[in-house]
Amino acid sequence: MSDPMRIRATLQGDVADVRIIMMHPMETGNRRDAKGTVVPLHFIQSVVVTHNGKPVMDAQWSQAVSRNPRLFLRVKGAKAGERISVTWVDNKGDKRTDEAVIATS
Amino acid sequence: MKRARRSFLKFAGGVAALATAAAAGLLRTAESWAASWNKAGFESKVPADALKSLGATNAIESRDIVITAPDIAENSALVPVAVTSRIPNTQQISIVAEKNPFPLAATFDMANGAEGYVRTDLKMGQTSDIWAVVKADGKFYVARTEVKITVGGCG
Amino acid sequence: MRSVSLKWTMLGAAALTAAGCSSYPDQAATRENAERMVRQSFTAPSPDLLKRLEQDRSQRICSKLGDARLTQEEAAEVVKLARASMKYPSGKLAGDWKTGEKLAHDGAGDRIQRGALEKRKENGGLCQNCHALAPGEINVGNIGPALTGYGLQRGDSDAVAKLTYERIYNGWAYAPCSNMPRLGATGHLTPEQITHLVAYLIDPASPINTR
Amino acid sequence: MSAVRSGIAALLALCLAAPGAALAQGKPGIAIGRQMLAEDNPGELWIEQGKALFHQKRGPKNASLEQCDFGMGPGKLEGASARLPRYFSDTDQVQDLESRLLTCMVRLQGFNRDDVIRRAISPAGSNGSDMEALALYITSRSNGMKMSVALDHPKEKEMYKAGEYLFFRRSGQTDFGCVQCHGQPDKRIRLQDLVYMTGKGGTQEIAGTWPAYRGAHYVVRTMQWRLYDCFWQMRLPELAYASDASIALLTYLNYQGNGATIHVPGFKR
Repeated sequence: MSDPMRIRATLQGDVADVRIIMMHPMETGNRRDAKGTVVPLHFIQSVVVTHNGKPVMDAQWSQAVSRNPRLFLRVKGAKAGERISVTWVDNKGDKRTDEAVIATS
Repeated sequence: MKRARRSFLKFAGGVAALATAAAAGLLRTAESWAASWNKAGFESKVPADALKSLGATNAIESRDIVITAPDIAENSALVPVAVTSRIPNTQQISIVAEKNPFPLAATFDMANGAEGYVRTDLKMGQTSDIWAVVKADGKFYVARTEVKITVGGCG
Repeated sequence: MRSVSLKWTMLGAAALTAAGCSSYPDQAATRENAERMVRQSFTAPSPDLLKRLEQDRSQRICSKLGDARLTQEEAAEVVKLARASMKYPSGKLAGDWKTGEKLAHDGAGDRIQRGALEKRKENGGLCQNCHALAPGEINVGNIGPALTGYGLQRGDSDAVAKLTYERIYNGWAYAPCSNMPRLGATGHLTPEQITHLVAYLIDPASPINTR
Repeated sequence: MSAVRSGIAALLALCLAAPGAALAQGKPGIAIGRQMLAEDNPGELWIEQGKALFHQKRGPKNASLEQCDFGMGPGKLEGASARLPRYFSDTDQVQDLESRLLTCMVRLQGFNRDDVIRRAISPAGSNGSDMEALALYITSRSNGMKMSVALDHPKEKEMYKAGEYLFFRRSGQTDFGCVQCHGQPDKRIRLQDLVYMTGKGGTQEIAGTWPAYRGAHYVVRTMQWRLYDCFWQMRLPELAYASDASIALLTYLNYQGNGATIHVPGFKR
């Protein structure tokens, strides 16, 4: 079970400023929990962002990306009301997709 | 369960949309994600190997890449890094933390109007240069900046 | 009738306050109220740890509100109490600078969290929190003066060692009510630990005194 | 949203102007990082959680918090936290946001007071507590508004005065009161900037930025936690959650912070 992302897409001219926050532990596989047990590697490997269904960013990540990761990008040729969709997949195969509508600034 | 199912359905829709771009050779299909994740690159222990995995061995230093990051980071697990590429037709940005155990941190492919800009946060093991490796029109460029990590002290 | 008149009295009090009677509540009432809060608002794993909240005479004098200054008499009393508190180790006043360096960068020990006391062999010296130390160290505070080059300016004579020791053990003997904790007098550090800090500050070989 | 854009512009300007000079002083380089960390920080993820918790029927009484009165009337949240702490006649107490939430969780929802307190401050690296999410959500409903704590009621005045007294009260083996670290501008513990609380500018910073995402803990932290953690570091006993001393200090600090624009979640390293 994953928690929803927070996606904010704001129009500045014809550029959508997209700010995505994901809830994910991004475990490096080196950390020990309170009991001293090593927490297994668990991180988002891929993030795909689409604009009105067309892919605009395809990201590949390592475990070096921080916990509860943020991804900011800018998309040219955007209009208010268009859709931004984000999908992540982690190394355990868990996936999540969320969407937002581009808002005027 | 309900939530997971809904995600899956949405995801399936996304796959269809992605297929168009994949056909154009811009991005990988969703199905091939796990397979095409740059395993060799992400498991490289030295930056040179990471660059090799990207095909960026001959990357040229460029002043048209701006890395925005703190000179001194107060929390090594949260180091904000933004990369802006002013190189025309920027199609990919990778971020490398030179002295991390696995230096290649992330690769971002851009298409369909995405500007040459990306921002995220990294974990850094120690004070190190951060490299931004940019691919534009098939050629590779690189820029770097140092981030000092303060550790220790208690509380 | 009675309840009505009571209400009027209360309204009168409220009106007085609203009119900007800035002295309400007075100092004595505030003190009593706040000290009651101190007694009721804290918990500790054992009663002796709750005693940490009780103020000694010097702490009471040194808790002036706002920009209020010490009177000459108060300052003299704090100095006198500080002088009387001084205790010295049996051996030399300047110990081992390497031990001192570790201590100076150690900010832990003796804290209370989730019902437990942080137990360690010894408490950290806390210096790094507030003072610049060796040249080039970035992760240092600035509440207290920079100690970089401390020994370069002063040398490492016995007199300097004694002054340095006393300023760490109970600095209020020199600067009454300063922000510097009375690290020896309050028992946070032992006399022996302080000798190592003294060495870290004045020993020519210490990184503090790198030119 | 033009604020966002000018923020980015400022960031770029800083970054273009700064390169070498930054290190000498150490500060501008840190400032860029702090600004970047604060913008759209992960704390945002807890706002929706808090909202859901606020409206959800929960607890032994199976009730939502929609009837909870934060001083503006039942369920009215806009601007409520900007006025807190304040006096509530139903409890005959001055209460801060968290103690008020506690009252409602106990009275409206039937939760056990001690249970709520025990869970209020979540472990680092956890998913956070209900209290943290609720406090953030409710404060976020005052985003863009200015702190305006009033000392109209005699008890508010008493709390303010007691808070001031406690701020300057020194005790324990470190001889610390709050003022030892927070009484001068531009001071740091190690690299961490200290809020200058006896000066207007400094308090405005805290008043407007809590609850905040605490990077090192990966959760949202509240002012009750902030105060608790200060006393821990001072080697003093544990400040009880929602205690009078905590509310007194918050009354003093938030009143000092009047005029600050609320913008939460803030970000702390």
